[in-house]
Amino acid sequence: MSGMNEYALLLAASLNAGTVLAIAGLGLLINERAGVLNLGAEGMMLVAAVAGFATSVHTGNDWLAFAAGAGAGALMAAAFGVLVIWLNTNQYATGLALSLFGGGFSAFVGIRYTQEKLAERPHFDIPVLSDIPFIGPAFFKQHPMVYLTIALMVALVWFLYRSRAGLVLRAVGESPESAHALGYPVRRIRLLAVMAGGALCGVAGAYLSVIYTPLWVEGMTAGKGWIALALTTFATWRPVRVLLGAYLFGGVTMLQFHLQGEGVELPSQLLTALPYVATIVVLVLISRNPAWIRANMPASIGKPFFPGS
Amino acid sequence: MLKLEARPQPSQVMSLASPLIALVLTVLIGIALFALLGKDPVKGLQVFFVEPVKNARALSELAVKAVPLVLIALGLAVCFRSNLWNIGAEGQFILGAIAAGWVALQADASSSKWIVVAILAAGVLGGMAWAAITALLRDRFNASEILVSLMLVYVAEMVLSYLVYGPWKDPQGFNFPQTITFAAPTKVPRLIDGMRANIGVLIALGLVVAFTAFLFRTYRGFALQVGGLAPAAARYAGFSSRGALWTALLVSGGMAGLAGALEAVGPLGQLTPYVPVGYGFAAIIVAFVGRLHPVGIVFSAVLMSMFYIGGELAQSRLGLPKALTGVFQGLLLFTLLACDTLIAYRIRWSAKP
Amino acid sequence: MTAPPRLELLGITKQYPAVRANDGVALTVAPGQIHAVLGENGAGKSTMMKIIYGAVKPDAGEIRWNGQSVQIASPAHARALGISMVYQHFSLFDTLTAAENVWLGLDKAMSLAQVIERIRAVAGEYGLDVDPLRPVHSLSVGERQRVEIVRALLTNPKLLILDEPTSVLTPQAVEKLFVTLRKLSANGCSILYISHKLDEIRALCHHCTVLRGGKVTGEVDPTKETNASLSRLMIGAEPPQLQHRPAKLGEVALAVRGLALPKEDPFGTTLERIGFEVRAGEIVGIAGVSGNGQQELMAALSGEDRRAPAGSVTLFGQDIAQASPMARRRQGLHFVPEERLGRGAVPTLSLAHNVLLTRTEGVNRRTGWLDMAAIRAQSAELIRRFNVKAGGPESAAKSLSGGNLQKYLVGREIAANPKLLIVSQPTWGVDVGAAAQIRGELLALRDAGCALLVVSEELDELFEICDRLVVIAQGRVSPSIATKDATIERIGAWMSGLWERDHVEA
Amino acid sequence: ALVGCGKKEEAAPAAAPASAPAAEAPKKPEPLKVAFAYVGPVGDAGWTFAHDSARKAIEAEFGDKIVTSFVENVPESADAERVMRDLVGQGNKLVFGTTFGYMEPMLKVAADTPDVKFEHATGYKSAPNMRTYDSRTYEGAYMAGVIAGSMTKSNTLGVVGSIPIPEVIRNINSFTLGAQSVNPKIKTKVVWVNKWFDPPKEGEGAGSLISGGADVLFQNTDSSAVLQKAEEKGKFAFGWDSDMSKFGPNSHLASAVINWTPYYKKAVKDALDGTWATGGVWWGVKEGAIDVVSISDKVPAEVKDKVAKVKAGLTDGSFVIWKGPIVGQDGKTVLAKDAVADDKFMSGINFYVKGVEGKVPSGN
Ligand SMILES: Nc1ncnc2c1ncn2[C@@H]1O[C@H](COP(=O)(O)OP(=O)(O)OP(=O)(O)O)[C@@H](O)[C@H]1O
Ligand SMILES: Nc1ncnc2c1ncn2[C@@H]1O[C@H](COP(=O)(O)OP(=O)(O)OP(=O)(O)O)[C@@H](O)[C@H]1O
Ligand SMILES: [Mg+2]
Ligand SMILES: [Mg+2]
Repeated sequence: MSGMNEYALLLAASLNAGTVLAIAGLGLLINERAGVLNLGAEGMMLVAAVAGFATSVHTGNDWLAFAAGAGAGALMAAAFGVLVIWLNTNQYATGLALSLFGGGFSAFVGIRYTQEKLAERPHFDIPVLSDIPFIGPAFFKQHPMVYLTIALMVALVWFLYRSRAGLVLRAVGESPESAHALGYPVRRIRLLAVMAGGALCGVAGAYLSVIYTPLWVEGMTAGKGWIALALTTFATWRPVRVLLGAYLFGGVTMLQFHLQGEGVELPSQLLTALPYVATIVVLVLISRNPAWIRANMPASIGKPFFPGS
Repeated sequence: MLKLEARPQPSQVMSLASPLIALVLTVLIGIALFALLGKDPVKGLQVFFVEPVKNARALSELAVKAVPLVLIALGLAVCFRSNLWNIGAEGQFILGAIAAGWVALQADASSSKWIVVAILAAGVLGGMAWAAITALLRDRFNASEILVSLMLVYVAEMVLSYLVYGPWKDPQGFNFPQTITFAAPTKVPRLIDGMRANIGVLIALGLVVAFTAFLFRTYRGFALQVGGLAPAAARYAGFSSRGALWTALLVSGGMAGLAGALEAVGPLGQLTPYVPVGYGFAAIIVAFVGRLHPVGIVFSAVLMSMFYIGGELAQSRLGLPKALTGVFQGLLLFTLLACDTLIAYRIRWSAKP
Repeated sequence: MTAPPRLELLGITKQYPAVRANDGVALTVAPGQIHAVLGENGAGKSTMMKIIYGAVKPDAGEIRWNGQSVQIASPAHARALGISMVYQHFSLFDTLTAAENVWLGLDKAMSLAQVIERIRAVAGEYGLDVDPLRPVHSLSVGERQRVEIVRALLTNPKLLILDEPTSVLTPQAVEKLFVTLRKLSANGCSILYISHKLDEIRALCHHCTVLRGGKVTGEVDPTKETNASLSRLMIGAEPPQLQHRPAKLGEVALAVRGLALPKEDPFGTTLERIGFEVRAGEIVGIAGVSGNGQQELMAALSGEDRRAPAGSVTLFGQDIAQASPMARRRQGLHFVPEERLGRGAVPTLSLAHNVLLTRTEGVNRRTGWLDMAAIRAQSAELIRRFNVKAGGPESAAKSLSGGNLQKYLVGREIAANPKLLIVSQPTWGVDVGAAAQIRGELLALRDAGCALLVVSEELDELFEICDRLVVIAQGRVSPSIATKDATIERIGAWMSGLWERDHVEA
Repeated sequence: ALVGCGKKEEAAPAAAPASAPAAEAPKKPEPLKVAFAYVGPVGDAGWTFAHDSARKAIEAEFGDKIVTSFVENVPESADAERVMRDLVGQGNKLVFGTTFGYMEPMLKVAADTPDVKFEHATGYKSAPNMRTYDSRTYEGAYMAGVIAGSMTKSNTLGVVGSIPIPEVIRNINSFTLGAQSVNPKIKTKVVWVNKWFDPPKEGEGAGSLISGGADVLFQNTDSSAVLQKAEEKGKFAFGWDSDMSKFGPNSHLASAVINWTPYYKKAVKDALDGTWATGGVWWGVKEGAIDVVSISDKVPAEVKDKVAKVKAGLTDGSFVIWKGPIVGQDGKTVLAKDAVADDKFMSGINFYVKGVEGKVPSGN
């Protein structure tokens, strides 16, 4: 009996672990669709994590904490955006700078929160559904953010492929020159996309520190921002795949612990490295077909755009 | 409002002045920050800019910190100039230390002094081998080198961890995760007795000259950079992009590996799980602040090391938290990137929006 | 009182850092008028159009629309007024469908379904065949232009601006376009029509404004002018005449046989069974509408793409199908690509450094060491010999104007004394004087016994300098025809891929 | 983990307190400068936090007789030596290094500065002016085990292990032995995060143990993440190193704490009195270095009594945790009946006792 239940809980934990990555990944997908690559995800998530945590400490309201995280992420992204979009600085270097700065800055402002503890929060059960055997514990006892993330994915699919604004966003990422010629404010659109990406990375960071762990510790993202960046590539910039990839990664993370708990005879270091190795393997499998990548990749990604008028 | 206007010609003056402006801005922000934290800004600046260079021992310590940064950043400069984004130098550093450590473990008290050469060579090869994985996956499968090299950092940490907890553990070490202390002949010769700076300083300076010559005086170096500046032009000229990919990644991997080797048989003298301390990541900033130029890299590595050491000193002297170092480093890179805009663009005041 | 003109420009001035692109320009367009704007490269035509379309803000001057003074703030504003524009360089999005591309150019809150419906309606009315659901990258150049025009028409324009619309069309497609434009004009829509092609202007337009150096230098009725008189207005002189000597044919320099290459890029063209020859001492021209495999063929010949089947490309009998560009250059094959910045030259590097892309005289063969003094001297010599206007060998490549950089790059390859020179679009975007100089250099090279292969989309240019012509269409190459036996009509028909029917004598 | 060696070193002659004359010369003695090098941030709520609490305690105790300072986040790398040297250069005469990885650098610096006293936590090498100290954390683990064994319903306990060194393995075993002393059916599952301090990972590890059926968790990592995960999932867990009860109002059963204050007081006193001598100590419940605190009201009184009895036994020496018969995971006896493990045995524990599942990572 516990066997079944165990797998249900493993699934539930994988969904939860994947949620942090999914929110950030979906955010990064937005700005990459507009042609901007922001390697600063890790830094934005960290600053947002401390902002969210501090907000939760002071207000006790998780939703305000998410909003604070989103705000912090968007602000960091805006700084990045202004440098990259208006001052034409190198996107790679600026993103790296954002990561480094975010790591240091969050540690610095977070010092006084390292001992803090957040208020109690209720358990999240969806009535009736959570009582279904297996399915209930696997899917219906999650924090609302887990479901919101799925809703976000659906909304993003609708936005990108069904709405005119999404079409404009894709057009800007495809050919900023053409979009500019048609009179679209390319740089403003890109800035908005970058800020949206930052905001979602911020929500992901806040979720990490407020719900997932829930603690503030310096450097607590431990590479999650980078994995979220990897997700967009191996999802070939499709929202559904970002979500599935995130869950897959969450699953591998939890699976390695599960295997350890089951006493599998492999060096624990190997198991710890498993999620990273899995990322590489999936990345290789996806990237193998360059035509596929090129057909899906926003053509202007990483390239500067400087309107000549 | 302010408008950017492309300069017909990049400004020579600005390309020299921009790092200085960036540094001044960072210092100004630093002063504001110290004042905000209620610390004496003069004392704060002193801790960061004077104490780390105040005497021979301080300079030696500065060198210990700066040498790995210079070595790794030199390799990264070649990589970045070739438009390859190896951000996994940390992993290559670890593998260099592991390979060097393996050779060092073979030595005993009777080994020749020259084993150091074999150790350093092993470090270079170890770093290259790790970078070669990235190169291979990029070459064969088109997998993003940014992500692969980065993921391999985590894997490298686990490889090191596996070795020092397992097969390479010191049998006399009460099961602590460490190898034996390497035999005496493996020690990299020091420059001055009693100070930790070793011949790594000379190696690094020699390589600065070599890399300057390679990048700016050889056809190979020229070809690599064309690949970075204008890939289509490189294809047109017939400069192999695969060649550039492999060269750049192997060179940068080898340099990171060399740094790892020097660290393992230099100040450490054994392998522990704590070999990696983030040099591979810091070197990325060093490379950019040094404008991807070998000589600039020396300056920026020294500056970066002053920040690190100053950050430690600020704790025991001023009671400031360590995180300040990261804030400073990030700010410096930001302001530098922003100031670099002035090289290619000029700022104009335009009446119309 | 007659109705006010549709559009009136008064004293429009636009200063760029390096040039005054428009200098006190005046222009008047009547309703239903097809108004040509003529001028050499860089005369300021596109700038003026962008000002009308709200994409560029003038520094001074006034725009009147139907007699009312207006400030056109943006393309969206222009479209709202009833001004539409088809750009010189298309503003389409490759991965989006035709309908989505059109939708992006509309301001009204129309749904995509309605847009598709309207496209079909307009396409029917003006004979513009467009499948709204196809992704743009799968369309031919002519079809893409139709998408652009449909997009412009769906806004119900009162003024349609077409910037060099025919430079990418076959002569037949040009005819079809003219039919559409005349229909529009008859319906009261004014058209601003930019072109360098004097014949077209005389055939289509009611009125013509000539620009030179940003200033209006004349207004004429083109139907009453000759090509020579228009040319005088445009550049102040008639273009210099080229000297033609009879060809002294030598051995076969380049032989292409059974060259087939699957496309590498999903948006590219697959080459099929290509075969032709170029002999020493002759110039062979490749005509064709862009996007029919020229790029792919050039890459296979230059060595940038080395997947050609062994034996399919030979140079003086040697198989070079899979040789590197460097190996090909060592054997005497030099190539000038159509993109100057970014391919022919590295924009940020100095002219001297750019010599090194194809020339290795300044490189020590054994050590790979660069002799910068020698390289600078080499660069200075090129600048002198080919009359390049540049600051010197240390100037960055991107600081040169298009024509001057092209002279430098062609010069770089000519000075290497090639046995076979392949040139893609030798005078694209180059003004008449420089173009004549470059063409003269190419002919001189031919007379010296070099084999030349020239790819161009400008038929006039090919007719002017080539001894024989082949046509490339849909990745296939036609049999060759001696230039003296060819006519524009015939080559035009071949450009649509229809040479099987009449290749008898070729 | 130090002890086998410490014994040996005790034979070495105590170094003459070189600083004694300096301390006598001036009328008003200069305050003793005491410095601490920490491996983590002072706010980790675990290991470094516990050390820093003790630092504050001695500051309060000795007042203006001493001045303390610290450097946090000192990597166990080449940087450690520089930091030590700088602390010495700043005039500190008593320097504490609080992690194993400082052993080699401290030895080097100690050799060059004979007038400075070095105190190294958890290591096994010493010098005339460098001694080692550690605490018997396994005693806390055992007492936590007693509580865990009584509180589990599933008879499955879970441990989030940091890094597979003997100290941690010993703690896992002791925890299991404690649980088995009240409930022989106990099984213990272990996951390793390979980090001392990585809260998200610790939480993930805890989550996987819970989904694996464990209902009481224990950890040897430095944050409160495991406790908080248990809180979220409605399971039980313990605090470690410091009192973490506030992080799990419902889940917290007790905190096994280390109290470094008694030792730090002794060390400072030794240095002030000029009685400082090298050696090595391993303090536990008896010396007041280890305790179990904040036992939850949910724990029945009789279990609390049992814990109190264990504590009393450890204090007066009447009770020994590692006393045979103890059977290894594979069923072989590792400690014969009535045999008492000496410190050498203890520091070499690299096996699981019966009841712990899985395999010791890279054990040989
Ligand atoms: N954004 C810009 N910044 C600076 N200079 C510009 C810019 N756009 C155009 N120019 C310059 O203004 C002049 C006029 O350019 P314009 O594009 O209007 O010429 P054109 O008549 O359309 O030429 P073509 O026949 O080549 O299309 C040229 O010298 C050009 O280099
Ligand atoms: N977009 C641009 N931004 C900045 N400067 C430009 C731009 N385009 C052109 N220029 C500058 O304007 C000048 C004229 O360039 P352009 O290529 O239009 O010359 P041109 O008149 O067409 O000459 P040519 O006949 O030789 O092609 C050059 O110095 C060039 O550097
Ligand atoms: Mg021009
Ligand atoms: Mg134009």
